[in-house]
Formats: sequence, structure tokens, C-alpha cells
Amino acid sequence: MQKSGNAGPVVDGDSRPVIINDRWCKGCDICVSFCPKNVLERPEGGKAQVARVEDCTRCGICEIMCPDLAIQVVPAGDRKEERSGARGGSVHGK
Amino acid sequence: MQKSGNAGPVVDGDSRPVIINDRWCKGCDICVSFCPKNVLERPEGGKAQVARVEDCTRCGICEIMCPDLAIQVVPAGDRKEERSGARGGSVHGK
Amino acid sequence: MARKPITYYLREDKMPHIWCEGCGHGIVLSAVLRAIDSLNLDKNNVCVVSGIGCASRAPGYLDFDTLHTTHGRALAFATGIKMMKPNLDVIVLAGDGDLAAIGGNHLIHAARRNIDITTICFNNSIYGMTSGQYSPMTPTGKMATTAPYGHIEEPFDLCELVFAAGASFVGRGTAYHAAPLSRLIAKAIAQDGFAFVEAVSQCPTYFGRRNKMRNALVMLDWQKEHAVTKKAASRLSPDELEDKFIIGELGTRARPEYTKRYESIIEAATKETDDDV
Amino acid sequence: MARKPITYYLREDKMPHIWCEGCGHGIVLSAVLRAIDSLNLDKNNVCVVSGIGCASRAPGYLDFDTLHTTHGRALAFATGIKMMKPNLDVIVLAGDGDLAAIGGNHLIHAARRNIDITTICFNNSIYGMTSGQYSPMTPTGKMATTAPYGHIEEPFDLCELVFAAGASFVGRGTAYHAAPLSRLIAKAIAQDGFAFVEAVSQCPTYFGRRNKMRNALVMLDWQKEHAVTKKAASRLSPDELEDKFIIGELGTRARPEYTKRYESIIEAATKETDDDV
Amino acid sequence: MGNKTSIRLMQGNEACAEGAVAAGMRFFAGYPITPSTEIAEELAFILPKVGGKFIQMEDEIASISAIIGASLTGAKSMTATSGPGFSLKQESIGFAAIAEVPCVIVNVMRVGPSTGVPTAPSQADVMQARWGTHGDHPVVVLCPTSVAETYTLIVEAFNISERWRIPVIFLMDEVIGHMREKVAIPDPGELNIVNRARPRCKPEDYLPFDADAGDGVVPPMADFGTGYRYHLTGLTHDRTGFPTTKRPEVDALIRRLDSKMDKAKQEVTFVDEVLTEDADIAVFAYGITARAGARAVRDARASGVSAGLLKVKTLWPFPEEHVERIASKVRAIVVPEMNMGQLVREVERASKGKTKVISLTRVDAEPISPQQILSALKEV
Amino acid sequence: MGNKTSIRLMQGNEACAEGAVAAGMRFFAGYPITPSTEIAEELAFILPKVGGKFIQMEDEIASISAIIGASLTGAKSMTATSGPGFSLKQESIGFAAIAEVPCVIVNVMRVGPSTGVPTAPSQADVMQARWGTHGDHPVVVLCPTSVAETYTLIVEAFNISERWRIPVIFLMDEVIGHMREKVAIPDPGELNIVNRARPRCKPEDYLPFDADAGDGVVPPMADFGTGYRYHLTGLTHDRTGFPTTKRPEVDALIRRLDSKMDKAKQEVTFVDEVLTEDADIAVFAYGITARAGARAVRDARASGVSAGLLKVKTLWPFPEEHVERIASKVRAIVVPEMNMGQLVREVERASKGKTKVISLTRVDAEPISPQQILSALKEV
Amino acid sequence: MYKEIRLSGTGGQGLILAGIILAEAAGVYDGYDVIQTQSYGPEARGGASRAEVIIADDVIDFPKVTSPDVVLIMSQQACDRYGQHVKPGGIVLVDDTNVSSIPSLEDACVVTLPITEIARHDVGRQVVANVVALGALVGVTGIVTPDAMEKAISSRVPRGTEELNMKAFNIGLERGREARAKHETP
Amino acid sequence: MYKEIRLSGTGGQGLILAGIILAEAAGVYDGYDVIQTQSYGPEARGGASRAEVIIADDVIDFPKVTSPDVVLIMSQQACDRYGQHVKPGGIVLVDDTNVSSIPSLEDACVVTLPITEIARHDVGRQVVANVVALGALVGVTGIVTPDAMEKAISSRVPRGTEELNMKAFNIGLERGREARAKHETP
Ligand SMILES: Cc1ncc(C[n+]2csc(CCOP(=O)(O)OP(=O)(O)O)c2C)c(N)n1
Ligand SMILES: Cc1ncc(C[n+]2csc(CCOP(=O)(O)OP(=O)(O)O)c2C)c(N)n1
Ligand code: SF4
Ligand code: SF4
Ligand code: SF4
Ligand code: SF4
Ligand code: SF4
Ligand code: SF4
Ligand SMILES: [Mg+2]
Ligand SMILES: [Mg+2]
Repeated sequence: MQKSGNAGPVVDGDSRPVIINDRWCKGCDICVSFCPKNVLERPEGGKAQVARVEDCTRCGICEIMCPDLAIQVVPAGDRKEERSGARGGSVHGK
Repeated sequence: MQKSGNAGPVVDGDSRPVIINDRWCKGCDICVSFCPKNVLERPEGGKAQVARVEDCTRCGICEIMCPDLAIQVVPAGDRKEERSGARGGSVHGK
Repeated sequence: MARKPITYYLREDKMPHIWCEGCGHGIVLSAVLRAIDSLNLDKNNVCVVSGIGCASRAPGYLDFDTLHTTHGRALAFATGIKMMKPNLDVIVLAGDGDLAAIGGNHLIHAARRNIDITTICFNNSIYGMTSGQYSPMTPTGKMATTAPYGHIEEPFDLCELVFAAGASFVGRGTAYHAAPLSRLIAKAIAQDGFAFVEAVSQCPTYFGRRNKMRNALVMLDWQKEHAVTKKAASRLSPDELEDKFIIGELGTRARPEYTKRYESIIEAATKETDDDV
Repeated sequence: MARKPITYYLREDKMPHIWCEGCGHGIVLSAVLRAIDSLNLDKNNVCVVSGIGCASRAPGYLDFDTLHTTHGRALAFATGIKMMKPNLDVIVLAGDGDLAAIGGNHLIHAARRNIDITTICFNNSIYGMTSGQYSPMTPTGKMATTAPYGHIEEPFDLCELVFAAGASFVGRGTAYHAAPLSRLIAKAIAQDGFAFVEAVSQCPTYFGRRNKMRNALVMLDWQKEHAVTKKAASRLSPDELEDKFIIGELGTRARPEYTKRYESIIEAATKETDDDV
Repeated sequence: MGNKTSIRLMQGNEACAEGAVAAGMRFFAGYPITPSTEIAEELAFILPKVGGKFIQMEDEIASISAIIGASLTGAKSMTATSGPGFSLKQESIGFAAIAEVPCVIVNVMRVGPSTGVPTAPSQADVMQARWGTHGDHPVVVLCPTSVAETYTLIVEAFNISERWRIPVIFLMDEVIGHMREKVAIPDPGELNIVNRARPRCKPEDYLPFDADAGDGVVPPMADFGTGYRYHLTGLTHDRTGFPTTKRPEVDALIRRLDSKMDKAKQEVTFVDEVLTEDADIAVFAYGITARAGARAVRDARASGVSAGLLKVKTLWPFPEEHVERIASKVRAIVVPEMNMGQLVREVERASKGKTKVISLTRVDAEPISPQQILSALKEV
Repeated sequence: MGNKTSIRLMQGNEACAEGAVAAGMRFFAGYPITPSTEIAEELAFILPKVGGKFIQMEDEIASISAIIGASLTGAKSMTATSGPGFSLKQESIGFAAIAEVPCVIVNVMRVGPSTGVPTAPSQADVMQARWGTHGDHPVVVLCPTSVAETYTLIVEAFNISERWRIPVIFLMDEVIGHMREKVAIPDPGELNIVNRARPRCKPEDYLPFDADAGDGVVPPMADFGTGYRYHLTGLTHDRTGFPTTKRPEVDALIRRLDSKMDKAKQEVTFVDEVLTEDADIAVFAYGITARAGARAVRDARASGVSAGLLKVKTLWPFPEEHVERIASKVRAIVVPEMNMGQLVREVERASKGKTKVISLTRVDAEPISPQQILSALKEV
Repeated sequence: MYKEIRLSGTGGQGLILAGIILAEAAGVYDGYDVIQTQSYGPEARGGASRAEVIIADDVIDFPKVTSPDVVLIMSQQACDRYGQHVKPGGIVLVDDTNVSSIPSLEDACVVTLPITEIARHDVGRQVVANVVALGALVGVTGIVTPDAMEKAISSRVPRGTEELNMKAFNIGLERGREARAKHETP
Repeated sequence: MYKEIRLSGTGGQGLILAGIILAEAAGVYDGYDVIQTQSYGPEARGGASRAEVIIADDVIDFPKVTSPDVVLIMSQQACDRYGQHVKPGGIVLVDDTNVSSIPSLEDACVVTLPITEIARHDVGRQVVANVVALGALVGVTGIVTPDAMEKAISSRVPRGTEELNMKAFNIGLERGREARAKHETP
């Protein structure tokens, strides 16, 4: 049976702050609507996409609100510091 | 099937204030112990008996405390008045 | 004393009852009957339903329509009866095991629906009928045949639970306080909606003997010593309250009753049909 | 963001999950995983148990020992597991129908025993899996397939009920308030004893559509508008509170935990045996 | 409702609900479960229109308990469920049997055991329907083969239940429950409706379990709340309804209950024999499988095999006379079932070695096809 | 316990409890019910002495659910009940069957249906034991005839349950449960104890429902909490344990489960044949009735009737080969049962018309007497 | 006559209702024997959706469609799954608004129409695509009478939407007839 | 040997325990085959109580007592119910402390002893009347060895009461033997 490995995130912390799993996304628009920086977009009938990468603050809201566990926000720099910052950020900021 | 009639108490209100149904009494001693006037008695291994009729105040405690529904306290005189009086009497008087 | 002698409500040919010498269930039953009498209910209009257990044998002695069901399900059976004959005074009499162990779910749901059924729990803190296993009401530390080393669970506060579930009325009494118990039950029956009374009873045979209370008198005494009214409780320190329980009316609220609410469905449904025509 | 990516806890090959577009259950599940992550639990030591329903499909996606039982009985299965392996972190994930309707009795008894199981109720106020019948959490007046004229029952206040039953910890959160929900769940897991979290979730497919909430966004908005913290609530008038519900940690108490208590039985029993020798 | 023509396109579950209402059913308590849920949903909608009542209870045990309670007030009552719920109802079905409370329990079968395949058809509860509760008990089990038959057979279910004071199990399979067919709705006047016998004596003379006051098997039954003030229990009881453990009384009660299965047998046995007169090979089938059987028999005849069909709508009491008679004149009886071979055991028993009995099973969550039966017929 | 001699006077229920502990049972969850309660009471006392655990749950459904949960951690687990509780457990028994979780369910039979006569003996749950839950499912049913046999047979119940990953029903009647007899307690070393096969592969290679990793029928089973991190469901599932509705996979699962009954048959069939070699009339009996049968056979022989006894301890899978073989050489098989005739149906089926099958029934809450059987033997 | 019709697409397209309407038209108003079935299962939520109708002069024994005479395809997923299963000589009606790779069948007639597009633009509401499809299906196959269809539609669609649906049906019917004519006169 | 023994009285007299002790003595310590049964049912609570023991050299097939060889009667109710049921030539031992109307039997030997009285006065505790009765029964019948009885008693009575019970047994045994002697030498 497939078991997840024990490795950390496989992605590079700096290049892509938000990764959307296309295969899991069902296109509910929640991330699009909750992103405080209007980073995300979704074409009619399609999957969510990162449209304005540069505006992303890595606040993590999209990740925790995605009902399909399809989004991963990658902490930048020292992950520990970043994380606590992200955690501190309010999800009600919108 | 036997159905109870609609008649009131069949006993004469004045002559016997406390009637104990011998067939139902299991001899638990509760009435004896709870009677505030020490009216009742129970011979070892036997059923409860009215020993000192004259002391009975018809307070009704023995009736409401009998687990075998074996005691009937008959109100004297005007039953309505008597009843409310009896009701008012505290069962914790002992 | 009741307006009518208690025998008026009994199936006398079925007496004496099967309960043991000194069993508190008889005292509670007698309180129920005095409550019914005080409300002047019509015998033909009262329906008493029970589950399985010593307490649940009560209906067999009562001269009403009576139903002795399966273990724990009395309230579900009673719900069907009440739904189809909302005018009946439906009363459930059952034990702590029946109502709070296997029947716990029906108890909280009947309370939530607020269906007009009065439930009296004969709480002897033990399974009497099956000879002394612990129940959800057995106090921590007590002995039972299935707790040979002392019981490690804590009992429910049943009144709190049933009120939290939505009941209109909850209260607690004891066999010792038989007269107030009867008044409490009368209030419960009079309440429109789900009403619950926990009647603390004694099982000398299986609870008492195993727990150093040698007979009913000792157990009644225990009730006297440990029950306090709300008012009395307010004067006691937490330490003093530690091993006490509160008796009296413990919760009342006004909420629409279920079968009455159902009338609005029938109205809506028949109106729609009329509209169709 | 979690220390480990959420995928670390998923059986990725089983994804995407079966839940509908916008279903709140996914948000709640994600909150559960972040809570687990924040506590640094060992994957091999976590056991997730569910009943039957949409919510109860959750364990299938989680890379722990997972058990998908019969409808309503998750807590009873979980009790057996916890009894024989008290060191496992046992978590029950299930729906409002599963836990509060058919499973209501197991819920209150697990709470009473105070066994160290964390229960998360995915409350979407409806039976999602069976396509939209009312549940014990459906608000009065709402539409459901079995309430075509509007629902006439009142829902439980589940946290109140479970706390009244004896739980060590109860709290409520919503999918909208996902971050605090996750913290609440972490607290619940950390609590030694029975802990219960009601997670208000949305079922756009069967609750939303039938009740004029056309999608998940509208429903999340409803959660935002109707949930208030205890502190906020204390500043509102009863009228303003009328259609609100309270979120946050709603009850905590310290009580001995069941499996730990059982150790005392083993001690007493083995001591007795030793004495025999 | 609402449609004025008397020919309607109906789903099996809908026909079950509406047929029950036509039979006079006025109380339904249930708990949702696929694939029976539409019955509850339909009744939530239509019952209040005729002054009846619907309630969704907290579980299946509560549901059956509630309908037994309601039946005691005189209301014809029903619940509907599927496998897992049917298992849960078993204890209270036994109560209805011993306390002789009329009620109808619908089980729309799905694949089991346990949760199995909730949305797929099966016929694996037919033995459970007979033997599911503990103790000796009587029960009648009916099983329709079409939507139209569902409508009329559920009426019979109520008639039998009322007539014999017996729980009647109405088994459907998911295919019948969910498919839509034409139903010619009988005029209300056309339907034969049976109501329970009520006591004609005065309350003080009423012995609620005195069968002699009835037909010798079924005692008349008073409605709660009408002054008869009687007692009902799940304990063994005497004629007065009160508990007894006296040997002859216990014996008399259990045997009288059991005798209902025999006494009622003829009246409650619905078996269609199709082309059996000259058949030298027979198919014994029920539910949706009987439809495949019908097609297979037709196709077999077309290809020169003299096949016939026992289309069985009463599974219990098992129609052993039919089987025995057929067994003594055919080369083989083919028994297709959507299970591992359940009722075939009864066919084997009833045929007493007189013919070959061939079990055809299918348990992959799909109905048995006409082809499968046809090949079996050709192979014999 | 406490008694040093290895010969002890024990009650049937006590032997059941102690035998189970000897078999390695370490978790018991139950709910009191006459006449099984002594099993729970005894275990509440002795289990913690051996580090095991006892819990009284809120009802019977919770009890069986808890033991299934406990079994998943690797603990041999048991529950005990009587008719009404056994009815309630049916749904979860089906779960144990489809999820293949070893566990033993004891039912000390009393008179039913419903509450019936709680304190009196009966054998009316033998069909329910096989068919009580919905859907096709495998289950083994054992039934001891003495207190000593109770002790050893419950050990076999655990062995079978562990070996075949199957729920085993242990049926006792009230007479066996409550009477006391001498039991020679086997030395712990003497007992043959079987434990479930556990996976030997690495966690990442574990396919929890891959029977080929075992003996082709029974997949090895990992304990929860040991790093295998697998999924278990009551839905039909594939070899990985995850839900499937694919036809071939559903079919394979249901048929594999069912095949346990066949595959295990020889190993789990316990039938004593007493004086059957030269018998021209046989008694087929189980439980306490087999004791009456033994006496009747002895008395019959004494009066010149060549009777023999099939003393049947495995009720399911039904020992049809034994019956068929006997049927072909005796004039009649007499089947005494404390019910309205349940297992006699299987005897009829298995004898295929080769001999006369005579059903003796008794349902007055008393055991069948040797005399009743003897007269039947003499009458044939 | 013994015709098997399969309507396939995704959940939410209203194909079950379409199947019911078709069956009701054939059975109740045109007097045929009729059976309608549908897919249940995980697909019922979101994934593929399927309704089947059998229409016959004579009593229909077995309700399962084995080799359909007419197949309606309203989504690519449905196309991939059911596009190849049609009786030799049968008709496949494809909504090419949603289906990009149209099956090419040797032995069956494939008719493509932009059904959803028609609903959106010609009728004005995408939700009635199912009824447009019914119109087209009847137009192409003539399997039931338009009159029966109209009665069935008005008895089954939500109150207040009768007119919209009638419009959808008639536009679909028209387009279906045209398509048939085109096919018949090659 | 094949002996059936019935012990009867009321609930609370400890007759079930007496039956167990007797059976254990015969089975475990004297090496016979043995079966002990008892009455359950409503009687178990308060009313009549009954324990039965069968003792045999050979394997005992059927556990029910049908015609007892020895009957112990400790209450009037038990006397009324079981007093007449004894095998011809059997022994009926009656506690005349509790039984006023002693049955007169043609074909059996009736032995009366004030068992409860003996327990109360000679032993000093009424609760051990059951063990006095066992002593008497063994004294009268010799059905098991006193040695086996003593072992069984000490293994079955509550800890701390061994001595009291041994005293009760021995006094009962003595009185039983005396009574037998009286009967044997008329
Ligand atoms: C389904 C089922 N489970 C268990 C029992 C056994 N049983 C009968 S009464 C009872 C408990 C009685 O306790 P309680 O309700 O407290 O009543 P009491 O006898 O103490 O008055 C039990 C467990 C049963 N009859 N049915
Ligand atoms: C014994 C039993 N009864 C009924 C069902 C049918 N059923 C499956 S899930 C469910 C309710 C699901 O509701 P909930 O627990 O709220 O979960 P949701 O789907 O809303 O997440 C029901 C009634 C069942 N599987 N088993
Ligand atoms: S929230 Fe998740 S599922 Fe929804 S659109 Fe965004 S990525 Fe897709
Ligand atoms: S991390 Fe925050 S800012 Fe970046 S896309 Fe997500 S919600 Fe928007
Ligand atoms: S209280 Fe009742 S039962 Fe007890 S001794 Fe008095 S009369 Fe008898
Ligand atoms: S009525 Fe009162 S005073 Fe009279 S006997 Fe009873 S308790 Fe005593
Ligand atoms: S056992 Fe206990 S509860 Fe039952 S009747 Fe006796 S004293 Fe009452
Ligand atoms: S039906 Fe409702 S609860 Fe179930 S997955 Fe869909 S949205 Fe979620
Ligand atoms: Mg109790
Ligand atoms: Mg829900």
C-alpha cells in the first residue's frame, strides 16, 4: 500500500509560493474569493490558478480554506520563522 | 379482565383510620419506622399491624411510604378539608 | 392521601407486586399514582409505557392502557402512541438502566423534540432485574457484580443531561421525600412538552447489601442525608455539597410541543392539496 | 501552514476525495490535520475512526490506522481500541447524523466515562450521504427532503449536551473560521479525557441548494455572520443573539480519564491474586 | 398526487409509499437509508395531506418501536429501511410478533453484509427476513416483481398484517425500488382493504389474548385510549395479556403464534405459475430475478426448451407445496438468486430429492441477467 | 481461580469465561442479560487479574462494536449476551464478517421471541445465528453439550475465529449456562492455541485484504498501532482495503468470504457419532438436547431398539455430509429441538428424501426429556 | 417495437428528469409499456450520470438496457464511457457543446447538435438543455409523439417553468428534425 | 450409584450455595460424576428456592432431577410444593423450625430436625442453617464423605467464616447421624 514518505515539502521554498494541485481542485472558488491579495483566479468551469504570484504574501489563507486540500503555500526563507508569522496572520483579514 | 370500579373508598371513614392489606404487605418495617406517632408495629417475620389506633393522626405518612401500596389511611369527617390538611403535613416530621 | 384510594388505579388482582421487601420502586409508583389522582386524569385516557427491568414492571399493576416494551425503547414506543393519539396522557416509567444506558438516545431525542410525554426514571443506581450490575447512575467507588473492585465511572447528572437535550421540565425527587416527589410528578405531567423526573429509589437487594446498607430503612436514611433542595444547597459550601444531590424542580422552559407543531405540517400539506384543486 | 505539508498526512493516491465542490468537510479535515501536525503526533500512533456518512469518509484519505465502521458506532469501536492500546491517539471523525442521531447514546456515554478520545463532529445540519434528510442539527424551519413543509424540530446544542454528559472538553468552530478551528482541535486532542469539537461545516449540495444558499461561498458567509465568540456574545443583547451561535472553547474540566482509572482495577485485582499466593 | 389520470409512471419506492397510503397506512416512522429513502421522503410529503403522520426518528430501532406504538392506537403503521437498518430492527420485530401488533416493515435490499454496496441491488436478506430475530416467531415475507405489483402487494401486506396480527416484511430489491414503470392506480373502491378485528365485548369482558374470542388463532385487538385498558408485554403471557411462565401457557402461546404461518398459508401465498403445465424444467425466482426468469423462459421456449417459471411473491411461509408438486414433474429446478444461494436451500428441502436443484448465484452488485438463466436452462 | 486442584466444579457460564481466558481472550465488552450475565460478572473479576480488560458498555451494539475495535489492536475479544441482545448485535456481526475481524459472540439462549421467558432454556436462535445479519456472510456456530465441553469448545471458538478471521458464534442454552459440572481444567501448555497470522512483510508492502499473502483465503492481519497504517471498512473493498464497487472485485470479496465456510468446514466440524455404526434409527441433537438424546439412545438400546446419536457441536457450517451419510443407512432421523423445528429443516435438506425425518419440538420453557425422545424412537 | 434509450452526461444536467419525462410520455401518454432506470452510486454525486428508458409495445420483462438503440451524450466523460455502446444501426445524439472528440461509429448514425449552446442562446437558459435534448431526440428518432412529450413535460417540470420548457422542447424538436432530414437526404 | 438430591426452601436461606458445596464434595473430592442445577425465575427473588444435585458413579447424561432420592425441605412453601415428590424408599429431611405441617409419606422416610433452631442456638448464627442442613443430610444419608464435605465447605464459604461453618456442619452431621440411628432402630 502506498505510504507517504517522511520527507518534508518537495518544492522549492522560494520560487512558487502557492502550488495548486490541479487534479484535486474542484473549482469551488473559495480560494479565489478568500485571498486577501487577489492572487488567484479561476476560468469559468476550470481549476484555480495563480494569476498574480508577485502579490502573494504567503499568508496561507487559501491553503487552509481549500476544501479539496489542493493548495500548498510554501514558506519562504527560514521556514520556522515564516510559519509562525503565517500562523499569526488572521484568516478573517479579508 | 378485572377492571377497578369507579367507586370511592369502600371503608368507613371513622372506624378504622389505617387499613393494612395483609396480603400485600411484605414486612419491610418502613411504616413502623416512619409513623410519627408510633401507631404501628410488626412482629418478627410478620406483617405490619395497627397497634395503637388511638394515637393515629391520619397524617398519611405510612400510606405514602409503603412500598407495597398496602396501607390506606382513611380521612375522617369532611374528606376534602382533611385531605388538604394531611397534604400540608410534612413527611419529614419524623 | 388521594381523593380516590390508590387501589382505584391498581389492577388489584395482579398485586402483590413482584418487587422485593423494601424496594423503593413501590414508593415511587405510589407517588406517581397520587400525582395522577391529584390531576384528576381520566383512567381511560392515560397510557403508561415501560421498558424492561424491575421498575418497568410497574405498568402491569396499573389500571390504564399499559405497555411493557423492549429494554430501553419505551420512549420510542410512546412516541408512536402520542403521535397518533395526542390527547392521551402518555407516561413512561422505567429504570435508570433502561432510560439512561441502553435507552439514552431515545431519552435525549424525545427531550429534543419536546414531545408531551412524562418520563419518570426509577433510579436505584443499579440494574436490579439482572441482579446488580453497575448502571450509568452507579456512583464512583460503589460495588456491583460487574464492578467487583469498585466502580470507576462517574454517573450522569441525568436532569442536567435531559435539560441540555431540550426538555421542557426536569426535576429530581427521592422515595424518602415521597410527598414532594408526588407533587413534582404532578407538575411534570401537567407540563406541556417533554418532562422528566428522576426519582431516586432504593434497591436493598442488590445495591444495598453489596454496599453496606443492610436494608431499605438505612437506604432511605441515606436519601434523607444526601438530598438537598436548591435553596438548602445555596447555603452549603462546595465541600459540604460534595456528596449531596439536589432535589426539586430543576429546570422549566416554555417551548412549542412536538405534536402541536405537527399540526402546522398537516395544515400546510392540506392547504397545498386544496390549492391543487 | 503546517510544519509538514498536509500531503504528508494524506493517502495521496486516494485523492481527490469524493466530497462535492465546496463541501465544508474538506476544510474541517484540513484543520484536523493541521492540529495533528501542530502537536507533532507520530503517524504510527494515531488511529482515526469514523461511522457512515460523507464526513465519515474522511479516514480513508488519512495515512494513519483508519477504521470506517457502521453508522453511529464509531465511538464504541474507538472505545475498544483505546481500552486495549491506551497509548494510541484515537480520534473520531463523523457527521452530525452519525454522532448525534443514531450514535447519540455512544456519544454521551463516552463523554460520561471520560475516555481519552477526541471527537470531531462535522456538522452540516443535514444527512449529506443520503441526499438531504433532516438531522438532529437541522435548524427549525429549514427545508429537507423529509421536511418538505419546513422542519418542526429544534436542534441540539451539542456542546452543551456533551458537556452535561461529562466530557472534559467541548468547543465549537466553523469551516469559515478555519484557523481557530484547527487550534481548537489541537487543544481537544491535547486534553486528557473525552474531548468534543463541533465543527460547523457546509453541504452546498443538499442543505444549501434547498435552503436558498446557492453555493459554498454563501454558506461560508452565513457562518461568518452567525458565529460569535463568547466574548463577542457577552456584548450582544438577547435579541441580537437570537440567531447566533457561539464558537470557541466552551467547557473544560479536569476529571480522571477512563483508561487510567482502569489501571487501578488491574492493580487491585493483581494485588488480590498476589495475596492469594 | 396531483396527477389526475389513473395511469402513472411511478418509481418502485413511490408505489410502495402510495400503495401503503391506499391501504390505509397513516403512520410512518423511519430513518433514511439508501436505497429505501424515497419511501420516507414521499411519505413525509403525502401523509400529512391525508391527515397521517410522518416522523424521522433517531435511528431504526426507534422507528420500528414507534410504529408498533402507533399501531396500538389503531393506526396502520409502517417503516422502511435497508440491510443495516433491517438488522437493527430485528429485536423489535420479535416484539411485534409476540405481542401480535400489526405493522409492515419494508426492506429494500442492497448489497451486504454491513455497509456493503449501498446503492446496488441484492437479494441477500431473504433468510434474515425469516430468521433475523431470536426465538420462534411468525412472520410473512412478500416480495414484488414490478412497480405495479409493488402497489398492490403492499396493500396485501397490510391486509395480512391486520388480518393475522402479524408483522409483515415487505422485501424489495434495489432494482424494483428505483426503477419506474407504469402503474394503473386502482380506484380506492376497487381495493380490498382488511382492517383488524376489534373487540365487540364490553371492556370488562375483554381478554386481549383470547384467540377464542376471534377465529381461534387471532384475538380481537382494542385500540389504546378507547377504554379497554389492557396490558401488552413482550414476555410470554396468558390470555389476559399478563406475564406467565407456566409451561402449558407458554407452550400454547408459542404454538399459537407459530400456527399463524400455517393457518394463513393459503391466504397469503402469492405464486404465479407461468408455462409450468408442460414444463420439464422450471425456474424458481422472485423479485427482479423473476423478471430475468420470465425473459429467459420465453427465450428458452423459443429455442425449443420447455421451461416454466414459478414467480414467487410470498417467500415466507415458503410455498413448499408448489415446489414439491413441480419437483415431481420436472427434470430440474433452476433457482437464480442475487445472493450466495439462500432460498435454494428451501427449494432443495421441499423437493425432497425428487429433482435436480440448480443454484444460480450472482453477488457482484448487478442483477442476474436473462442470459445467465437461459444458459443454465439449456445446459441441464 | 484460587482453587489449586485442576478438577473443579464449574457453572457453564463460568467455564465459558475461564475457557475464553485460557484461549488468550483479553478483552470483554458486554451488557448484562439473563441468562448470560455470569459470564460478564466472572470476567469483570478475572480479566484484570491477567492484565485483560472488562467493560460494561451502554448497550449490546456498543459491546460488539467495542470488541471489534479491541480485536483490531490484536487482542482476542469476546462479548456475551442472550436473545434480545443477540438481535441487536446483528448489524455489527456483519461488519466483523466483511472486515474479517476475529471475535467471539456468546449467546446463552433463552425463550423468545422478544423478552419471552428470560430465565428459561430454549434453542430457538440457531437459525438466527446463521442468518441474523443482512447480506451474504460467513459465520461459524458452535454449541457445547456440557460444562466441560464449554471450556474446551470456547477455546476452539477462538482458534477458529483467529485462524479464519471470522466471527464465531458460541451458542449455549440456559441449561448448560447455569448448571454446574466437573471440569478437568487442562494445563495451559496442553491447550492448542491458535493466533491470527500477522503480516511478515514491511508496512509499505502490506495489502491488508490480499488473501494470496496468506493461504489464499485468509489475509494476514496487522495490529493497529504497529506502523502498518491500513484502512478497514464495512463497504465492499479491494485487496488494499479501500472501497470498491467494481463488479469483479465485489464478486471476489463476497465469494472469498463465503468460501471460508467451505474451506474451514472440516477443521471446524465437531460431531460425535455415538453408536451410529449399526444404528437403524438416529437421533440428531445438540446442546442440552444431546444429553437427553444420549440417555434416550442408551435406554432405547436397552429395550432392543438400535438407536444411535449424532451429537452435533458445530451447527454451522451445517454438517451435511454426516447427515447425508447417516440418512442413507437409517430408517429415520429423529431431531429433538427446544424450538418449533429449526435445524430439522437442514436435516431434511441434507437427507434428500433418503430417510424419514422426524421433528420433535418443545417450546414450553423446559428441556426436552429423554422420555420424549425415547417414545419417538420406539414409535418409528 | 422494443427500443432501448440511454441518456448520459454529468450530474446536474437533469438527465434523470429527462429520462422520466421520456418514459412518462411513452408510457402514460403514448400507451407503450415502459421502464425507466438510472445510475446510482458514487457517480450520482458530481460524476457521470445516466438514465435509461425502454419503450415497447409488449410487456417488458427485464429492465436493464443491454444494447441501446438510441444514445444521448451530453459530456465528454459520458462520451468516453458510453459512446461506443450502441446497437448496430442505432442512433447516437451528441451535444457537441460539451463533447470535443466525437465518436465515429461504423454501424450507427451519429448526430451532433450544440444542445447546451441552443439552450443558452436560443432558449435563453442553460438549465433547460435537458429538455432541448429531449426535443432533439424526439425530432431525430420520432420514438414518441411530440404531443405526449408536451404533456409529460408540463406534468413533471417545476411549476412556473412550463412555458420555458415547452419552448426548449420545441426548439430542440425543430433542430432534431432538421438534423434527421439532413441525414436522410445525404 | 445414581442419586438425585433436591434442596428446597426460600430465597436467602443459602440453598444454592448448599447445593454447590454438596456437588463439589461429591464431584471434586469424592470423585463421583456430579451435576448441580438450580431454579431461576421470579422465585429467585424472595419466593421459593431450589437447588438440585445428581451424584453418580457413571457419566450423568441428563441433568434434570425427575424423582429425587433425597429431599431437604426448609420452608412451608417448599414443603407444600416439593414435599410429596420423592422416590419410593427415599428420604425427606424437614426443618421443623420453619415447617409446621410435616408431610406424611407412605413410601419414604421422613426425618425432622429443627435445623434453623440448631443453627441459631447450637451454632450461634441463623445464617449457617444451610450448612447445618448439609451436615444433617450427610449424617442421615451418608451420600458423601464428611471429609469431602469439609474440603468443599472451606473452599466455598466466605473467607473468615470457615470455622463457624465447620462447626455448623459438624453439629448438623451429629444430629443427622443420631436421627438416622433412631430411624434404623425403631
Ligand atoms: C436488549 C436487552 N438487553 C438486556 C436485557 C437485560 N436486562 C433486563 S432489565 C435490565 C436492566 C434493568 O435495570 P434498570 O432499568 O435500572 O431497572 P431496575 O431493574 O434497576 O429497576 C437488563 C440489562 C434485556 N432484557 N434486553
Ligand atoms: C444503520 C444505518 N442506518 C442508516 C444508514 C444510512 N446512512 C448513511 S450515512 C447517513 C447519514 C449521514 O449523515 P451525517 O452523519 O450527518 O453525515 P454527512 O453525510 O452529512 O456528512 C445515513 C442515515 C446506514 N448506513 N446505516
Ligand atoms: S479552494 Fe481549492 S478546490 Fe476550490 S477552487 Fe481553490 S484550489 Fe480549487
Ligand atoms: S497565500 Fe495568501 S496571499 Fe498568497 S495566494 Fe494564498 S491567500 Fe492569497
Ligand atoms: S410499609 Fe407496607 S410493606 Fe412495609 S411493613 Fe408497612 S405495610 Fe408492610
Ligand atoms: S396515618 Fe400517620 S399517625 Fe396514623 S399510622 Fe399512619 S403514619 Fe402513623
Ligand atoms: S431487585 Fe432491587 S430494584 Fe428489583 S425489586 Fe428487588 S429491591 Fe427492587
Ligand atoms: S453531499 Fe453535502 S456533505 Fe456530502 S460531500 Fe456533498 S456537499 Fe459534502
Ligand atoms: Mg435500576
Ligand atoms: Mg451531516
